[in-house]
Amino acid sequence: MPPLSILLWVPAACGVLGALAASVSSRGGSEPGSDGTWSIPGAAALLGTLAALALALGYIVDYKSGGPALQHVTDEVWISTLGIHYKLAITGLNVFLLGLTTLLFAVAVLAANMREWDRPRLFYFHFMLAESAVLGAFLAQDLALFVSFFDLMLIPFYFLIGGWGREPGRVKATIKLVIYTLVGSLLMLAAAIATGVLASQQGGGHITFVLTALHALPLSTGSQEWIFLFFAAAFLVKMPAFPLHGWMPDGYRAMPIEVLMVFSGVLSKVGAYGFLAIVLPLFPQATVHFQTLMLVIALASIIYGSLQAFSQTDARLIAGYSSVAQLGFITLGIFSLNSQGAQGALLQMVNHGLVVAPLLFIVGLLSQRAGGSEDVREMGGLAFRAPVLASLFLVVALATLAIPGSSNFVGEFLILLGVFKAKLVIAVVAFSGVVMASVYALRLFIRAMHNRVGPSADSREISFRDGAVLVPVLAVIVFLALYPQFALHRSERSVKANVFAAERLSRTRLTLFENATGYVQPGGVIK
Amino acid sequence: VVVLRNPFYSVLALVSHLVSLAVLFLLLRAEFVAAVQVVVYAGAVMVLYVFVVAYVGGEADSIGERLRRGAAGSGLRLGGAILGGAVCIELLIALLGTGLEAINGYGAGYRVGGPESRTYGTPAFIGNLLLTRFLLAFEVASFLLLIAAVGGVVLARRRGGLEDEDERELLTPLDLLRPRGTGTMAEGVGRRHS
Amino acid sequence: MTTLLATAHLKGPHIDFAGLSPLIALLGGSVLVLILGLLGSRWIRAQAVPTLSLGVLGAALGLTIWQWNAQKSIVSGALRIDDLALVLNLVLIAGGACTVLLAWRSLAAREAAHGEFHALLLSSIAGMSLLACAQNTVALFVGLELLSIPLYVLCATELRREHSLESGLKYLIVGSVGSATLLYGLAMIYGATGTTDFSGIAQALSSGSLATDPLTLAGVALCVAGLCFKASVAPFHQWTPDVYEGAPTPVTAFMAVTTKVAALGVFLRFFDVALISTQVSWGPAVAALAAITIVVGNVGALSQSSLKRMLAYSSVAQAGYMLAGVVVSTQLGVKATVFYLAVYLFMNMAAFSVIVARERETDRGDSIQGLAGLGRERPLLAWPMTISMLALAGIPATAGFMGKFYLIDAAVSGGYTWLGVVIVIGSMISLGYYLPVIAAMWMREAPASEDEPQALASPGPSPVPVLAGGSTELDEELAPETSSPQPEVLLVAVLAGAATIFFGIVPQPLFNLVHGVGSGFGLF
Amino acid sequence: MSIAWYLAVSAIVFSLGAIGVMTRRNPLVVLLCLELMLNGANLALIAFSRMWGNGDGQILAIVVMTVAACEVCIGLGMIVAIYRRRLPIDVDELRELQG
Amino acid sequence: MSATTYGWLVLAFPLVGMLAIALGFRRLGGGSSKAAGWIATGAIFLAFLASLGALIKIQGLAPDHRQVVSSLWNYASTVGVNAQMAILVDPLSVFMILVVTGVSTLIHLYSISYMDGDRGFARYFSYLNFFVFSMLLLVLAGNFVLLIAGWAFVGAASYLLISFWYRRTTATSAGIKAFVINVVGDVGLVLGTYFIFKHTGTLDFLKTFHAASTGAFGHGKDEGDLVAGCCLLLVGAFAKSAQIPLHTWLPDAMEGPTPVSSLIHAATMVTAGVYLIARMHPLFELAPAAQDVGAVVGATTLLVAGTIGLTQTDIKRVIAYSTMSQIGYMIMGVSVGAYAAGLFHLMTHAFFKALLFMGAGSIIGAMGGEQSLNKMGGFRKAMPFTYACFIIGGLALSGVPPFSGFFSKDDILLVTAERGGWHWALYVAGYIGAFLTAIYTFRMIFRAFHGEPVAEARELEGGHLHHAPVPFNPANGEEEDTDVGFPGPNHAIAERALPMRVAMGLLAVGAVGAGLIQIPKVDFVIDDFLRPSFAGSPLYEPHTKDGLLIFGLGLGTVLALLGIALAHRLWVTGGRELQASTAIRERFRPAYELFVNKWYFDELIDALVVRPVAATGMFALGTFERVFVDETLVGGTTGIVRAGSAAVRAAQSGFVRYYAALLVLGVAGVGLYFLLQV
Repeated sequence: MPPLSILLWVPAACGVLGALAASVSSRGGSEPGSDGTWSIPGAAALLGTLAALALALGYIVDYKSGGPALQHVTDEVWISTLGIHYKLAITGLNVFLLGLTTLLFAVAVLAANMREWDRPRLFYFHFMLAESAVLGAFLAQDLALFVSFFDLMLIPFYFLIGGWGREPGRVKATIKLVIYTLVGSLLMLAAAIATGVLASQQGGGHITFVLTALHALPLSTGSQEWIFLFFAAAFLVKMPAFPLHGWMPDGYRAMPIEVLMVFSGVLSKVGAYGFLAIVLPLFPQATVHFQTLMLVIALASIIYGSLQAFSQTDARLIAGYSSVAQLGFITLGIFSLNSQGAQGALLQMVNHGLVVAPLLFIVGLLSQRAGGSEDVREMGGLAFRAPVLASLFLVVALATLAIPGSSNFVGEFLILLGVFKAKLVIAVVAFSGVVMASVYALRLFIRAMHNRVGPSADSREISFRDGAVLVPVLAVIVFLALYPQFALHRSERSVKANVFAAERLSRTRLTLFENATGYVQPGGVIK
Repeated sequence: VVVLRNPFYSVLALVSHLVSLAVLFLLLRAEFVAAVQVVVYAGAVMVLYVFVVAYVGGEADSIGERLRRGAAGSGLRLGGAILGGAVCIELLIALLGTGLEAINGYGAGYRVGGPESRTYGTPAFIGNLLLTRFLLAFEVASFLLLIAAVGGVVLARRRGGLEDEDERELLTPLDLLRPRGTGTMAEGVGRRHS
Repeated sequence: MTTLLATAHLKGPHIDFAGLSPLIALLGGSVLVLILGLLGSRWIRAQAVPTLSLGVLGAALGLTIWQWNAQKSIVSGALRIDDLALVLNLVLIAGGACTVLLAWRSLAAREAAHGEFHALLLSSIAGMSLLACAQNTVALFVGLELLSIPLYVLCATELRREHSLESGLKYLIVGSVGSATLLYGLAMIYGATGTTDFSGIAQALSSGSLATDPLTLAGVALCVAGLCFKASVAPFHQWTPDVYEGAPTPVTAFMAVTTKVAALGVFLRFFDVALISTQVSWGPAVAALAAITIVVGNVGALSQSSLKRMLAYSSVAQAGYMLAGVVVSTQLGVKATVFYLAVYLFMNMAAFSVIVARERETDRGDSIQGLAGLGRERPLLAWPMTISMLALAGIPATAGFMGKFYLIDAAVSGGYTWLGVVIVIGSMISLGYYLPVIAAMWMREAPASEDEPQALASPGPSPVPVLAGGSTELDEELAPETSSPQPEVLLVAVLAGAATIFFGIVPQPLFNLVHGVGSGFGLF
Repeated sequence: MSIAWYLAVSAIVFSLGAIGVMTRRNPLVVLLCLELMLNGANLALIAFSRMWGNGDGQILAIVVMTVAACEVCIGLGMIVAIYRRRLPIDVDELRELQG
Repeated sequence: MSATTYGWLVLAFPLVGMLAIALGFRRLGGGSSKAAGWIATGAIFLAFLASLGALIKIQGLAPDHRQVVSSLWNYASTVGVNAQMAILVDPLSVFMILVVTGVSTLIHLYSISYMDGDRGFARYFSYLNFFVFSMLLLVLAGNFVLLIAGWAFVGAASYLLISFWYRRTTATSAGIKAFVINVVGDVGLVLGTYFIFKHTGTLDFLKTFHAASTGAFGHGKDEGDLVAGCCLLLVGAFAKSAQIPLHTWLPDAMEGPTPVSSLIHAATMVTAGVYLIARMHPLFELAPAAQDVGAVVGATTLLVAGTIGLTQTDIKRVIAYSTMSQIGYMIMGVSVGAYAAGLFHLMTHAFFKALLFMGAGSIIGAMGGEQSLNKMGGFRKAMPFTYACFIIGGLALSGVPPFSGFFSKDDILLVTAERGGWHWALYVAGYIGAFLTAIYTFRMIFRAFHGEPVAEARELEGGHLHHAPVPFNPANGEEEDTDVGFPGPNHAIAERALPMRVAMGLLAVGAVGAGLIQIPKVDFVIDDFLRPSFAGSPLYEPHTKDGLLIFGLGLGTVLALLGIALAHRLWVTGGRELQASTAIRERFRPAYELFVNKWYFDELIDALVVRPVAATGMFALGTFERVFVDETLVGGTTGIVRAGSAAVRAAQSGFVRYYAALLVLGVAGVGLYFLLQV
């Protein structure tokens, strides 16, 4: 396989090249992307995303679940003075998230190509930059590098939303969103630097931010705790988790649907991924110390998100709040602090990304058929003239509510099993979220597809291109539903290794499982 | 200086203050400094002041004005006085509270004795220092005067579109400045401008 | 200089002209420029003078580089030439060069008959570099004044603009109070230690109970106040916004960058060398000041309508950030501060050059709304502005991020973690005013018709004098300038922006540059 | 008279100058008050220089005088310019820039 | 081919059928061609044949090797969880797939005619196949994960079919209601699984049972976790099998097409709970407390449902409530250990209840979509075949010998009685239920077929099938919008459609004769066949007490006949105007109100769960989000910052003297600080 840097920078490069090509070419890159003719930047972007997707699939196939924890490592010294390395690697944690990212970006760009954009060169440039940044955040094996990409991610989206978002309140919502999320990220920046510095001070060595090196230099519990809180702030805001989701409604309303697909599908995962890949192994004591707090926050997110989701009438926000709830589940799994929960959380990250993106895209399609409105009260009875759309939507909806037999269910099953082990009561309460999920998912489906025909509804079948956007994602959903083990066995070892420290610390709390067979493998598997 | 209403009087008060200060300098056996004080300050600079005051007409800020200026100004007066007092007290505490017993003595000159103390404060002494240890400061200071002259010119020069009567008023003070301007270039430049 | 040469052969000290050469170049250059400006024709004044001053700066630059990693005290210990001094010189000269370019066609330069303008500029730079390597209090004070006095004038050069004059006078008055304070502080320290040499002071303070003597401490306090004033640290920052807004934009750019450089340079030297043994007492105080500054600056910058004013507040905040490097008084801290200073140059120059360009193009001056639609109309201006805003906000892949990173690193490893946190909180707040600027450029359309100032919240000060009628000949003298393309301004903008990005991605060269700056000090 | 007295005087002078700057509105007078502050400092310098018996203080004092002269020059220049602009000679009237 | 291969085939056929129809629905066309219907029926029939194959194979094995597991691939086995894509073929599952595929085939056949002309024809059959697939997956699942998957799939299928006519708001709301309640059941199931997994550490059925028998839960009975787990499993069973209090979705589910009601909500899906308990018997036998819960709930349900059935007027709902009560019998049976009897009743009930629904469908067709008993009457001559089927089904339901229901029901009650102790109460309840059953069943039959023929009936006798002038929704009478097909524009009745007649006929045969395969003291087909699945169960032995047996049979017969007689007295000889029944209604007004309002269960759930949650949601949406999230968190912080900004700008007054003053103030402050250092 080629080095990871290629995967990382191909999208951005294509964005730039597309812009340049368009600006030199006679067409000026401002051709409409609609009705079959591709704008140069759009085409370039599509190529880039597809290339990245191909690479990512290659890495997934090539991943050796028995191999070392870090595979395809790229390790260059970036800034020797600060001990920052440009270190990328594939781990069991990020390999599928890479696949998810590239896939969603590919379909989002495809979807974007169906519309005519003002200033297409800039648009696709930012879009591709965003993909590179997200990939970087997933790939980075150096804390400072991760933080850099984590912050950088937001900037292209700032431009995308602010420049091409929907009135009203586009700019305001954008600034709110970016500030809100960057606040967390900056706190994390301070925390990250502190981590590097304090760790190296205790280790007595030269300052370093390489994760593997930091694992070897545990921090004192005291500093771990505030650092943990800062990291948590960043990740919880990004997810978003209740009550830090204040930016979400406005932001979701303002985003163009194609941008929203990737934003909601991928960016929220970075937060969860950060918890799993950074926080748990680096700050085990603090993690255990704040476990209950985090679990409660997650629970609140689940319940609050679900409540909102089945009270909302704006289809987007239904999707948005549903992802608040879903990410609540993911957080729950991570902070169950055992391998079942974490494993489920990881799987659920992929699943949720796979589910929410097509859901949002469908919302877009629905609004096209409901006279531009995204209010479910305007919709209704759309199924009859669009059976294919209806059935695709149905599959997505069922996957959203994690119907058993879907991969989402396997994820939730593992998550809740983990929580069940850790905190029985919380697991029991969390199940109410499962029930409510069925309510809001079906409510959305019924309000849009069934019942009497809505006032301004004018239903029609989806176009071939729409299908081209939806079908690949659904194919992956179905595949994972049939064979989740495909993802699970690749991630198992990394997950165990990452939760190992925290799990061992929290083991003292859960005595009631000591006798249980099958799990609590002494020592776990740590490389 | 501070309380007098009419700027002109203030200037005169300042002159007297400077002279008395020069006396103190003498008492501190800083002959050269004292001399400079008298010549330059009390002489040149203050003349400059007088001219400008005369030029712009130092109108006193009358009671009425003060009332018109309203509470803010008066409040500031009070506050300013208080602040100044506070600073003064702090400084006194600092200066007198110091552990250095020397400040209660009469200065090094008497104790040390020897040749150094005899030449202390004389122009030779100063010049010596100026040309050796503080050569740089000396040069730069002279250059500073040049710059100041240029600046003054830049600021007060006549310009198109601005009516003005005699700009001579401004330039004379510059000439007055010149004699003690060590930087000879300052003269030339100043001239060419005028 | 003549006197210098005259006295050189008699019993004066050994003078290392090599070490002194940059300074000499600057001072002499300013005189040359001045003279050149005097001999007549308009063309010479408008074109040759700036060129010459660029040449002078180039010479100084060359000499500085020639002096590279020298470690010596010259002119009988009045100055010290070391990496710190040289690096700061580089920054200063670069800043000066940018300013010259920005001022090339500016009204201010014309008003102050180019020669004088540039002469003042150069001498001010000289003062700064003097300050940067001052080694005793006398040189310090002189350098400070040599820095300030030309600036007072420069601020006031656009005499037709009331704002300009006002800012000049304010700067003069408050500035003089500041320097008087500093002077008194110096006096007290002198009184406490009996010497004016930094090394001597350090020596005296390190011995015995002098470090906690009220006299010393009061002196330190007054020095802190005076220098904080120069570095526009809250609560001594108040002159900053007014002066920045009022002064001609090129001058503002100059002040914004170089005064910070000089002030922090002397901060580093004076406090981390001379007063290092009182660090226990001034460390916390300065840290507190830094925190206050960060908060005040960032908070004040919110909801400003004038870009210059906003940048003024932001520069206050930045000063707070940089103080953090001083506070910790470690090698790392010194490096971080200097690094940030260098970065700060690029970021601000990019922003200010864009403002200069805009001021000349539109009548909407420096108002933020005036930038609406810039991304569509003039991407070449919009990008540098965007980059600089992002960099000032400390976004990754910009030099600003690296600078903050380094500063926080220094703060944390110096035991001032809370200060690091304050820094990030400050940059959170700062997002609140940097992002809207970007939004204005990229996300808002330019108002349909330019001739509707009421559409704007507050039209900024206009270069054409609105009050005290600018004469007709002046106007047609202005006419060709207003709409002319400004290659040099664009150059500055693009270069600075590019540098910001470049050093954000490949900062190592800059790190290597500042690597040695702390070495001169007795810090660990 | 011990040095302390001189110092006391200098402190008082300095503070008086400060008060003046804060309270007076006529820029001329403000400049005068600045002079006062500088002179206060000067006195302290001379006194200390006497106390230590070395000349540094005096040198600094001379430099200060130069500086003072320069400041006066600039200040007066500005005042004249302001006067030319027919603006009121009152620092409180100069508050276009604020907020 | 081994038994498991047949098992996989059984799963494969419906799946293939579903996919074929779903993908090719355009070519298969809507109502015009019936290709979709035939494909679907064929698929299910092949599945039926495959189940027969499995039956033969399984019988070919030695009795103690009749539990065969086959795993296709590794579904999800990680971090201690082991879930294979595995099926378990044993007599129990074979028995179930036989019933399911058999009845399903007939109902598919019936549907071909019944749904004829519906514009969702192809969609209907793909749904129906999907349902059958899910049901088979449920019963064949070899571990909890697959069980839960099938469990949820049947729920989804039932949702889809209930809201099949999705322009009816009543249908969609009924559908979501059913689905949500089923999800509650799933949750119970999952949680129960956790409790069991916690101790056994495996998800595989056989491993679990083995672990349980070898004391994974400790060796006593009623271990806390086990009881909790079993009770939670019961929750799942109750939700699926419409037991109190999770039964409210079943009557509403009658919104679906009638064949759907007959297949899903009578014959197969709703009996999944019974299957579950039977499947989990090794666990339940270790947790008698849970068993008792199941038994009591079952008994309660059969009584309550019976009483409600007495008062309903919607013909389908009457049958639905009778279904509830019959399942109550089964649940009670399997909970007290009458596994064979319970499953036996499951089978017979599948026959006669499906038959009754089909008949009901036929009548509804004749009524042009009308379902209310009040509007029916006198179809005896108009629809002889339907009438006959109804009679047969009714007799079987009421348990009149020798019809099938007679044997199975009495078998359950017999075993219950043998448990002795307080189980006698259940025994009595069972017989009261039987009496009620007879009454409401024949109330329905008499009111529909006897008495004066109504207009539609006469029309039909006249040889013309009535059609409603405008199609309308029988539930709320609102007019349909017609671009989606609704209960066929051309209504089908058994008398006219051969497939329907065939299906009903075959079921009628089953309803009559199915009881004969297990007659007390004569033959024990079911017992013997199922024994391997229940090997080692202490409760699984043939009955002994003959006296009790005879008494039970007699009592059952008498009560059934009494009930029929009473119904005849009230609704036939009672005269056309039903004075008699009206009099009784007036006599027991409160009871009537209680029954006719279904014991206010809907209102109760509404008040306890739905309204509070919805209210909270609206609060969160309307108030909380704005006040707390936006104003307090976001607005609060920004407000503070803005205030600070205002303050700073106010300080920036523009008075240079203020600046100087502040400067001096700063000096004073700093100086003070430093002096304090001394």
